[in-house]
Amino acid sequence: MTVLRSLLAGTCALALAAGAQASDLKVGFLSTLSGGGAGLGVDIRDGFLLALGEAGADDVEVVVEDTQRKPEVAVQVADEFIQREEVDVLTGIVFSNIALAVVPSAVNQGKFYISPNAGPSQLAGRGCHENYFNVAWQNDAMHEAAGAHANDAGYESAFIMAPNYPAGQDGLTGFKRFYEGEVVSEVYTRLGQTDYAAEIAQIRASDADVAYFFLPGGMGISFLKQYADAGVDIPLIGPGFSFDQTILPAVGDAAAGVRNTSEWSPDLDTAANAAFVESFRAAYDRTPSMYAAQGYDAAQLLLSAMETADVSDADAFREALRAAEFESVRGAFRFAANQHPIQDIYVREVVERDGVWTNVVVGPSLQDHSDVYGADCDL
Amino acid sequence: MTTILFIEQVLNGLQFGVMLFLMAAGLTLVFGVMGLINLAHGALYMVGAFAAASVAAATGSFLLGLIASLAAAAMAGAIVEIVVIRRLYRRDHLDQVLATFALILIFSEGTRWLFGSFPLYLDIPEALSGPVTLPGGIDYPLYRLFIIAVGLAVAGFLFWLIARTRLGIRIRAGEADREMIAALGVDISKLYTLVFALGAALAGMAGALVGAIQSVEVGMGEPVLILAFVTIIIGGIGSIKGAFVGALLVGLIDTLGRTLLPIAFGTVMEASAATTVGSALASMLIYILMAGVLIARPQGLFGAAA
Amino acid sequence: MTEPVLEIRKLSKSFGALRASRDINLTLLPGEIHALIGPNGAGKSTLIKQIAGNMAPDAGEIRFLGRDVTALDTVGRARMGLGRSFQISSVIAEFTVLQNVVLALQGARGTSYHLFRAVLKDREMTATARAAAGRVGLDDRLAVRAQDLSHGERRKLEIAMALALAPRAFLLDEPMAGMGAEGAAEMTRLLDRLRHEAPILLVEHDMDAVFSLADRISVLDYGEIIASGTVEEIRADPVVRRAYLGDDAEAI
Amino acid sequence: MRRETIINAGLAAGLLAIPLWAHVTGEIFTITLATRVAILALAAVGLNLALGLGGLVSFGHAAYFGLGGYAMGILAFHAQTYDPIFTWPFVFEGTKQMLVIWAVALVASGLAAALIGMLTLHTSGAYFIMATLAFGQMFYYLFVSWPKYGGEDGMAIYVRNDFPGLNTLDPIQLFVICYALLMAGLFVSWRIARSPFGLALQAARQNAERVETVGIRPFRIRLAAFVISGMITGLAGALMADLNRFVGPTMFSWHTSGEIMVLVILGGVARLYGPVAGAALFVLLEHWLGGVSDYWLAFVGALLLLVVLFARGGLIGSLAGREVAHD
Repeated sequence: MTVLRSLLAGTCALALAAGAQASDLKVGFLSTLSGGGAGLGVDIRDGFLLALGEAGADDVEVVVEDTQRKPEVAVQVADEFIQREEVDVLTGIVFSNIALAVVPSAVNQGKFYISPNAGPSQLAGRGCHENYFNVAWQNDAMHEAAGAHANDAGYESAFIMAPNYPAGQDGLTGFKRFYEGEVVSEVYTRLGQTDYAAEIAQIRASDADVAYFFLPGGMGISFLKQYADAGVDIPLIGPGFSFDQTILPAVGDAAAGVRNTSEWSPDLDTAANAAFVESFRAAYDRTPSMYAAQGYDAAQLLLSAMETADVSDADAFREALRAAEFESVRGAFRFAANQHPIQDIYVREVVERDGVWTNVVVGPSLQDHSDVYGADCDL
Repeated sequence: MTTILFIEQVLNGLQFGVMLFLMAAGLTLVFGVMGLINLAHGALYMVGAFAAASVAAATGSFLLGLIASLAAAAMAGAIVEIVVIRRLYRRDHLDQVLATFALILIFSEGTRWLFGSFPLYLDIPEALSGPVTLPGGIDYPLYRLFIIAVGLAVAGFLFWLIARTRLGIRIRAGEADREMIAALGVDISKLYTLVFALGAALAGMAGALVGAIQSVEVGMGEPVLILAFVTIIIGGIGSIKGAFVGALLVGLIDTLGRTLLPIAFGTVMEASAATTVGSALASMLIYILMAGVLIARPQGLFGAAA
Repeated sequence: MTEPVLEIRKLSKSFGALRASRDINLTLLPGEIHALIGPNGAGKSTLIKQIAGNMAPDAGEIRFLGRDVTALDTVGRARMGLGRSFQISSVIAEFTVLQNVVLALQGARGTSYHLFRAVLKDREMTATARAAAGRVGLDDRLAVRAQDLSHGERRKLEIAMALALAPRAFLLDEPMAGMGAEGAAEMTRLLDRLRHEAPILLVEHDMDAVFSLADRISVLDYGEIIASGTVEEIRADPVVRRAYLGDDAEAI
Repeated sequence: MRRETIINAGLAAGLLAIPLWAHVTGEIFTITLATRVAILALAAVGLNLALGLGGLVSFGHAAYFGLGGYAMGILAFHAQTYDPIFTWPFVFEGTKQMLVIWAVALVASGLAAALIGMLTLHTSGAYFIMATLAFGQMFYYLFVSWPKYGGEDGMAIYVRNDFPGLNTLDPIQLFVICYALLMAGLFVSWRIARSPFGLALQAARQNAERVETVGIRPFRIRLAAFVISGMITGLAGALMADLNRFVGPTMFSWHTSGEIMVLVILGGVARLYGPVAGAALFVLLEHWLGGVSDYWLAFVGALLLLVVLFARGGLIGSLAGREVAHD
């Protein structure tokens, strides 16, 4: 098992100096930090640690470990966190499948889990749990917002495409839930596929008003480059994942002007966000991604709860988390009954700014949006 | 499906196949001459893509990037051959597999250490970007046509190299009998390094060419490596001709299967189920083809009988 | 007249333009040693491979124990009782002498799919294997690995393995190859005794051995049997003298 | 006593004693690690049978490991939903009983090994390696794109399966189950190595032509060994799924095949306890090296390279010296 341990540098010393405080909290941060998808985990971690560092949180100890994007490794890491490190809170997971492998067992053992990314429908609906808090989004949110945006933009027919895996199928379902036009074709690609010539040919032939695609990570990079080169004049829209700061520099102008949906954007006009983007750039010398923002908010949520309750009193701590008394970088934020966000989802556009490809907010897509699965949750 | 779309998909399959050929040719050459099975071939593909991306970013020239990919992959190949591979020729396949598996880990993590965890940017050069209109009114990306042309040119070059040049004679002699060629006074270890570097350069070039239209990231070589193996099994180990035919078969079947199967299933079942089943089956098509070849001709289509 | 144990009828095999076997007819009768001689490249190895089942003939028929075995593979022919030794010693290098012979025994008995019985704890089996090893004079080398044996001992081990099959016919490919005069003499005595066990089709270069052992000799040249007969007939045959024995004829 | 025998006994005793001691002192995680060692070792025992005795360099054993895992996942999933797996030709219900799950895992992985073996065992050398690798990868793609059983997400089984008379949620009891199965696997492979079958298998590795001439078909012997090998690895897969309470398609990935093979090599090919030594070393390395650097896998690669180049007997080989003839 990977034991990548990064105790917050100064934190440790400070905690020793101050003696053991009553509100000491131990966080197990498990994330994808090596191999494919490592960029996302690294951003979540950096955002998370940035918030703790800014707050001078000397009573929080963080243990960081890599899951290599393998669910079975993640399960081992979680076992270690719970059995050996005896952490109070777990967080950090990037991918839904890993969350599904780790979260149910962790929360059943009385640990808190705060999701900084990944909101599988199972955990929002029947599988919701009082110790599970999602500070990012339910998986469908951005797809639903994209469906709504497609209506607003007046697209009457859509070609939709996603990888053939559960998140992909959920994504297209989410899009269709809000989209009112005609879906002319629904295509599932292979997970990890790198060549989209065949699909692009189908898009060209479909004559749809818009093509909606959900291809996270490297798949999105490949698709966007190839789509731009193919010279198809059907406009694209996508969820924020495919246009995130972690991949935009690798896509370059191939993504210029594409509309996408996200709960956050680096130019989002809130005071908290401006401060976050500036200090993230100062600390890490790059523009933060949505993932970094979510990691930052996860830490803020944790800190806000610690101010009013001690983690040793689980019920009080849970109430404190539920209150979500923190200033989210995305603006208004509160939890629905199933402890998933109620938040605004924005439409963004990819632009080049100061030599860096990034997103700017165009306008809201869905306001005070929450997921449909909460109805099945007994909380 | 219209005829135009079908022709476009055939071109796509051809382009994919030609790319696979560049990978498979290096693998099969190294196997044919040295009897070595090299799992790290995919890592050399990645090296080529990263070299191209970083040089292109620094100089702004895709051509320089492409040259850098050839040079970097060939150099990495030569170093690996001299430091590690050379000790493995007399070993069994198990040792070769493990050592080259170890090399994958080292290359992947080393690249991550050098370039970070984020994908790199590499774009199609201005002159080759955008679609062209082919006879029959098909809009097709110029760059993909360029890849097909490069792949065919490399194939032609390899056939010429093997059949007509002194190096080719030595390569063929090396395949036939290592001791004989040593007896002829050819410096066998230099020949091996050269062949290995040649295979590596082909992989590196494939990585750079594909990197311009895909994501340049760590681990990008592994799916291609598996497909190259399938290609070689179908074509026959050690045969350049086999690699060529196998690569085109795999490229065409995979591409056409992906588009045609869901449509075919759509005629007998409900649309979204058809896409799921069709896609699942399409991802297995080439393996089914491989199984068929293994049953009918275990030595591959162009392999020498065992 | 007795039925031949092994009978080869009009066997032909070509490699491109090279006709390695041309219409070969050959019989092996009970109790005899039938020697097959011929210069290098005459097609002896090709013929042996076809008889043993490693190579399929282009035309012709091979009958063993009265049955057409042309379509049967090596394993099938071995199971019927064709005991073979190789031109270049072929034993299981990392196995001991005893393990090698036991392997042959279990092949003959078809017990190779027993998963849980300790093979070397089977007393009857090891006793039989010891006896076979004893027959070739390897009884004091049972625990030695085959790779550590001398060349001559490995040749004997091959014979022991063939013996363990309780064969109905032996197919021995140059058992004396590479042996010194003393070893060859010892092997000659051994083969002389073996013929009572089962008839031997013997391919051999050692002419002393051939002439002292063989009941009949067939001469192969350019893939063709150019003469066949008793030792005396072959010695006297002018075609053989010219084609094969050449200048050495006087020496015989 | 031979030195290797002493080392083996030490490994067996150590693997039992450490978790028992950890149980007494409450170091639960150590027990989990030991359980992982036992399960990985069992998977490698399976591969070692094909690889070590038979010389069959299978780079596709992840297929059996994954099938074993999914046998557990699918049975437990249907037990959770009360929906039979199939109703024709007979009704087949899901179950939470480990014994039934193991039986299904053995049958499924055995059938897959038989099928893949029949297709690939006619080839040899590099062909065999590449073909097994490719077929393993085929299973990966199949399960990734099969939405019913979680696709790429895999399936989480929230409650561990039952074993009669034991509480499987208790780490030490689960460990004992896995340890007992590892010992059973080692016993089977020890008996096989000494059986007529084992003799024929090892002979076929060294000299297949000779084996044919004594009337044994190497193909059938190898196929049988391949099937047994796959079954043992499949059983380990079912156990791993129960330890993790999760199955996912990464169990099928070729990295898993590579890892199982690395275990065998680190420990020592064809050594009875090689897989145990290899698994223990691997788990410890993961633990130690992981703390050294983000790029710890590069160090694993370097170590593996050194072992392959310079220490071919693996851990047991270095400690026990040259293998002696089986007596």
